[in-house]
Amino acid sequence: MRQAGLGIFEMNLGFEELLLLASIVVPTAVSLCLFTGVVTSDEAAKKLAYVGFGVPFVAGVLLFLWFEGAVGADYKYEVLFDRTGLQELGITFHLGLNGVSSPLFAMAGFVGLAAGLAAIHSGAERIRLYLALLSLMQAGLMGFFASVDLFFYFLFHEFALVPTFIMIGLWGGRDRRSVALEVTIYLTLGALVVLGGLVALNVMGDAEKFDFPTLINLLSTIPLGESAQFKIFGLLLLGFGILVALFPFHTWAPRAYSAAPTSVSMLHAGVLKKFGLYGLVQVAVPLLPSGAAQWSDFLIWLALGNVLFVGFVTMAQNNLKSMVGYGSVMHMGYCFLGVATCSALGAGSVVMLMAAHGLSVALMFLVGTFVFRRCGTFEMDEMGGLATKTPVLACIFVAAALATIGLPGFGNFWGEFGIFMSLGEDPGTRFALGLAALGIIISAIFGLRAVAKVFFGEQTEQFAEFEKENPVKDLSLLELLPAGLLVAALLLLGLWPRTISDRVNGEIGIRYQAFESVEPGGLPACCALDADEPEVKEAVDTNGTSAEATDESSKPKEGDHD
Amino acid sequence: MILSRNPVTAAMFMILSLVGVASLFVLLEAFFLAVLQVLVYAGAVMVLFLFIIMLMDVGPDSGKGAKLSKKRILSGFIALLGVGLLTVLTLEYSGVATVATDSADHWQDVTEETSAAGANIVFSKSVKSFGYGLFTKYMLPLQVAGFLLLAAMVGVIVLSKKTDDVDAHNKADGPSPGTTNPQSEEA
Amino acid sequence: MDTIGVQDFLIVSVLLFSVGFLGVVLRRNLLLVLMSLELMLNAVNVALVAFSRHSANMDGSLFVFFIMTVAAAEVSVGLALLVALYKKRQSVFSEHLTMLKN
Amino acid sequence: MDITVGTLLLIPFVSAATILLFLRRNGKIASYVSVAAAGAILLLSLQIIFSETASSVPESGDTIADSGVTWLEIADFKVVADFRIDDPEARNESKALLFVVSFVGFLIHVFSLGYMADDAGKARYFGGLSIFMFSMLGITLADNLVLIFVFWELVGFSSYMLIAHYFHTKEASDASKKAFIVNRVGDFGFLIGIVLTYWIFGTVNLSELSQLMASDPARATTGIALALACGFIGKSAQFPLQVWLPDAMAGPTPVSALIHAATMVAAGIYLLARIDFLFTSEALSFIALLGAAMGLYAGFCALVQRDIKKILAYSTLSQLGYMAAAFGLGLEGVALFHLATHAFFKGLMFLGSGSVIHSCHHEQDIFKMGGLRRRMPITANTFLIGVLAISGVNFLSGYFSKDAILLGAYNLNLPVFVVLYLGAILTAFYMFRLYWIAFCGEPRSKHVAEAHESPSVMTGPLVILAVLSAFGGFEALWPETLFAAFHDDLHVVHGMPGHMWMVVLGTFAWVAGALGSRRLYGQVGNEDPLIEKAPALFQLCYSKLFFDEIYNFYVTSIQQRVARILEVLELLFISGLMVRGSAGVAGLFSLIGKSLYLGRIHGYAFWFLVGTVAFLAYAAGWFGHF
Repeated sequence: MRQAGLGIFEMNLGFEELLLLASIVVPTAVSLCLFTGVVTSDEAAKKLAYVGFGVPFVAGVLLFLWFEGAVGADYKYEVLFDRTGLQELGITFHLGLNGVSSPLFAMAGFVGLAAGLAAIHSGAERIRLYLALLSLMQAGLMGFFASVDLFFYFLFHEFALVPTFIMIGLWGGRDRRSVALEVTIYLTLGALVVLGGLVALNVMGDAEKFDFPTLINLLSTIPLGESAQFKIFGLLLLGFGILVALFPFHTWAPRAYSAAPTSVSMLHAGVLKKFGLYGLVQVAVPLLPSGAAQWSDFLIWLALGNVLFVGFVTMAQNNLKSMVGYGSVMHMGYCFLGVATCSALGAGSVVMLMAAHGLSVALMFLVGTFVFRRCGTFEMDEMGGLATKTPVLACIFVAAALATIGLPGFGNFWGEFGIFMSLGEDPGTRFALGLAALGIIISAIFGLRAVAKVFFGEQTEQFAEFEKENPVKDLSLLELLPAGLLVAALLLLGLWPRTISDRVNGEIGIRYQAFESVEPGGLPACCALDADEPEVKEAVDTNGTSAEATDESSKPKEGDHD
Repeated sequence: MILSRNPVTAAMFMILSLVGVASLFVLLEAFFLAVLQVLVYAGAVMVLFLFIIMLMDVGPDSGKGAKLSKKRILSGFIALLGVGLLTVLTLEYSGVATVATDSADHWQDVTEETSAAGANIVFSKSVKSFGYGLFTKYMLPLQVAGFLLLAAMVGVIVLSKKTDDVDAHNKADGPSPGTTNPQSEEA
Repeated sequence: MDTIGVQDFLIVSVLLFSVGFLGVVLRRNLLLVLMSLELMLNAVNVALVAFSRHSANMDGSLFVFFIMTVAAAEVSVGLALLVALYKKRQSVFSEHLTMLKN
Repeated sequence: MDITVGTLLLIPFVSAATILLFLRRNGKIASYVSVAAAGAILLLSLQIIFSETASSVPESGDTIADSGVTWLEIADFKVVADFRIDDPEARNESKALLFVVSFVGFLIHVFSLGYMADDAGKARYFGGLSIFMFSMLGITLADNLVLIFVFWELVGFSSYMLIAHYFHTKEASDASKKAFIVNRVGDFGFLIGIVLTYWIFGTVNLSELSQLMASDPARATTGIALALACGFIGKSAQFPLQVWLPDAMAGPTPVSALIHAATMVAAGIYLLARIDFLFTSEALSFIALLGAAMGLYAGFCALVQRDIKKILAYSTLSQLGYMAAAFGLGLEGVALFHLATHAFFKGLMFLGSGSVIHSCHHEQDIFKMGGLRRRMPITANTFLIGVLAISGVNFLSGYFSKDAILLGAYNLNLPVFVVLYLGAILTAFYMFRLYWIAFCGEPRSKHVAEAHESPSVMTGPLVILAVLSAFGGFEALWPETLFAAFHDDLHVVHGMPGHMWMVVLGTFAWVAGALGSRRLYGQVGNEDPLIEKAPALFQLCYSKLFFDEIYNFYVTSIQQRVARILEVLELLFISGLMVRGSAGVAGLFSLIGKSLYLGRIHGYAFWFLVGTVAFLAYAAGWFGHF
């Protein structure tokens, strides 16, 4: 890596670098202005908030479009600031994007703008404070995807997390106090464990700098011992698992999402929750390949718990918002499955699914709120027949539901499909393929059930009564804008998945190359049929006849999984 | 001392025991400390105590709390047990500490001169060695102790002044129920 | 034991300490509690001086000096607090002073 | 990807996008856009079918792999959007289906102009049709299992959207949900099959796969074949996933004609034909038995239905069973041939029923119709041609295709033949029953008595389809490129013994069916005469072997209950015991700690004592030395 320079900034900041910096600085500045009371009128605050959410969006999109594969541990648009006061500990302020983070960075900009627009027009009380906290959150979200340094990666996450707690506590819905408390304790605990894991990684690796390229250079040449990897990965998995709502630690998520104000749910479920998965894909698995492989079997079972157990629980939900909350937890299970396969395909698909899921779940929460405004309730049993009155809303809701279900044409499909593919790659995980694929039925059931209950059929009496006092109108342009933004992004990912996959592929391919070479030799624990793997792969690649013998030997086993 | 009902009597017994301690110091040839003990404790501190006793006009313990309730007997019993345990332990500990060197009864000769070997200042009868120790090795603690005294002085002044204010405030407000001190209600 | 040893001083010290402690525990009058505390400090002083003399080291005696200083400060502040308390509560009995609870 | 193929797919896509984005409130323009798109598709596909360049196939495997646009690439998984008009076996399966889809699709678009003229959701309807055309063409042209799966899901979606057209009725709402979910169950197996295929054979490209299998047929496995066949079972509504198709009749009738009779459900057969090389003999005979059983079962169900569309729906199920049986016997050319003829006559009958329903003010109960032959002569006569064709009346299209299946079964698998033959008699029986009851006799309700012939925009397609239903069986009338798909297998059957015997049996089947039903249903009232004559049979058929009940029981009593139980478990154990429990433990410690703070000086003094004692005890070595 580069040595610390004399100037404050290591390199000349070009326009791209400034844009990257601005995507974090501008929302922070907006937030500060709103906090300190520089802006006194609500109108001006809203205008300022447009800037606060617009700049990250523009930065995200532009940097994403301009991005051309940075290779390996190299980042693009680097901003390096050495004099943090903590440089003795190896902590530097280092921003940059690579193939994995740039799509997620763009996604954060998208969801942020949509959530910001929704917040600006939400008519919440104390709107200035609300916007201040939300734009602080946005700054944190942009920040952790753009951080190269692991310390700032974590710090920005906390930046985003703390406003979440406050906003749930202040603007939340039903029993917000207890929910805010539960979420705070849960997530702080998770973050603490993550921090422990990251520090352990740094200390055990004996790295002089706390940033990712240093670590990967170091650990790819001298990997940590097996048991150290096992322990550190376990720590990171536990921490990230809590933050992403892995199966037994997921109970905070549906409660939080159903209590939180819409914009917070959008940002948290859509972007902030991806922190953990991003950490696993970008940091934990490539740095600790053998640790990941040792945990993989266990992780698969937990992830199946997410898909099946939480999936079934989702089917039992009658409250639209908690259904969306549970549904998002369920789909996190797919992401964990992709991580658990410890393969480039799995990891790449996880990134695709993360981006698409972030958009779709934000959209789901958004349209859920639109429905709430029209029906006055989140209870699906009390709704019905809304489609006759609000065709556009129905259209977008159906699009959101179908995206969640994983219909081709929406980005989610490619992510899920890739993860299924990665599960099928290794004969040892094919049982998981069979079980996980049940999820496509489960999500279809609850998604369509919601559509049918809310929009189809006849109007219920409660709704008819509510409507007498509150005439139902279709989406206004202000409401349509954020929703349309998200739908368009989802469709783009679905119709041309290479917008993401090309960028991800370049990065993941290199990142997991080292990994793949470690796995088959070092680890008997991962799966019994590992020995066959290299040959099977060869058969796939060359499509030759040499590998047919091995294929035949594994054939009878395939039949069992059907 | 601790058994007497009347605080004044107790204070007198206290002075007696303090003087006794001073005599022990003399026995140990720490004359300066003995003088200090008498001056500071028996002289200043106990006089302060007696002043306060008289100022507050505290009579002998009386009322129902004065009687030996079961609870108090029990607590006294436990305290005795604890103290006994403490004694046994101390003796055992001192046994462990001193018998090991086999010099429990061996007293070294004491000189008049102030001498020091490195950081170790040799015990002597002279006041000079006190001064030497205080202003060399224990310079910083001495300063801190001085500062502590200053702080205590300021604290005492503030305390007595503040309570006056509170009193004046209470009196000025009169007996209106809204402003009565909530803590006294609690009590 | 024909001569007086360190152990004998220690016994005196422990007894003084015990008497002080019993005073702290058993008496309800805070003035007496404060006095008992002084007694305990004195007990410690005795032990310290004894050890100091025994090991021919000035440090113990110097500590006694500091203990006396601190004790004096403590007594003055303690008594001031007591007076303030008395003015508020009209009592110096410990069972009346339970505002720390809850 | 060929430019023309790209354009072909782009036309309906653009049409759908335009309609959904801009023409939502403008149903009339939307309908014209959609119909124009369908017309353009027809022209373009005819051009593709008959152009020679498209059929010139690159022979070597490398060029096949490199053709097409890479759609997605992550690590060693690559999705190539490769579309191909025909496969290397040069059987032109895709051309045949392309013709059926674009031709029948266009006619149904035209018909819809009349049928949906007064519908409020016209734009939505035509947008949906365009999406459907897009995805159906996608299935037809895709040369890659992943791609097929993508379009497979999309047809499922458009079917969902169109079934839910009358979403304000509970029936349509439930039916659409059911259709999508049941299809998903099938897709679940299909998906697993695709993933396994990819990793075991190393490719999902059909051309490559077929070359691979041709070089080593022993690599086929029953497991993968059956997993892939799950897709067919879901989409073509075969056992045990047949429940969604009759319910899907809640959608508009032209949709039923296009999606749920002529094309989408037949896509399952097409899929099987495309992946035939992956099937082992066990898998094939399983499919054959499945299909034969469906042929008979659906016939019995159709026997007692009152709703004109449901009768046709069960008949579709039954005919799909025939196709599956033909495929299972190894005669996929015959299956495809039947697919084509079935598309004609079933499309015809559905459109005919649409015409009837349209003019009878959405009356669908055949026992309330009657005498329509006089009021709607064109509809009735074309419908009759359809009935004759499906019953296998000699020298009509159904005769050639169905009797080819029967003859094949007779020679290859006798039990399948027996079942299919019984099904054939039943087919004639219930189809004529429909005709007798609905079109003959006297009108039995007010609306029907006032019915009049539909406008020419609706009768036109009927006539064209009737012509095709009548003459579609003659090989000479088919262009060679199209018939190539059927040619080989038909000639195999042609070479089989027992022709005359088959003609006699076939003729007997339809004559018996027609006369039997005439006897039973020649004069009917408002009730089904079968209820009195054979109550046990009626009840048995009416119950449809309790499939719906079993599924309902599963959904309401098992699935919902399990979901509830799991929710309670989650609230009780995970949220309650683990999360709250750990909070409780922390709280307990805090309570213990709090209890030490009595607020009395004496209490603290005791703790002081305890601490001192413990410290001294430690120093004295009571706890052992460290």
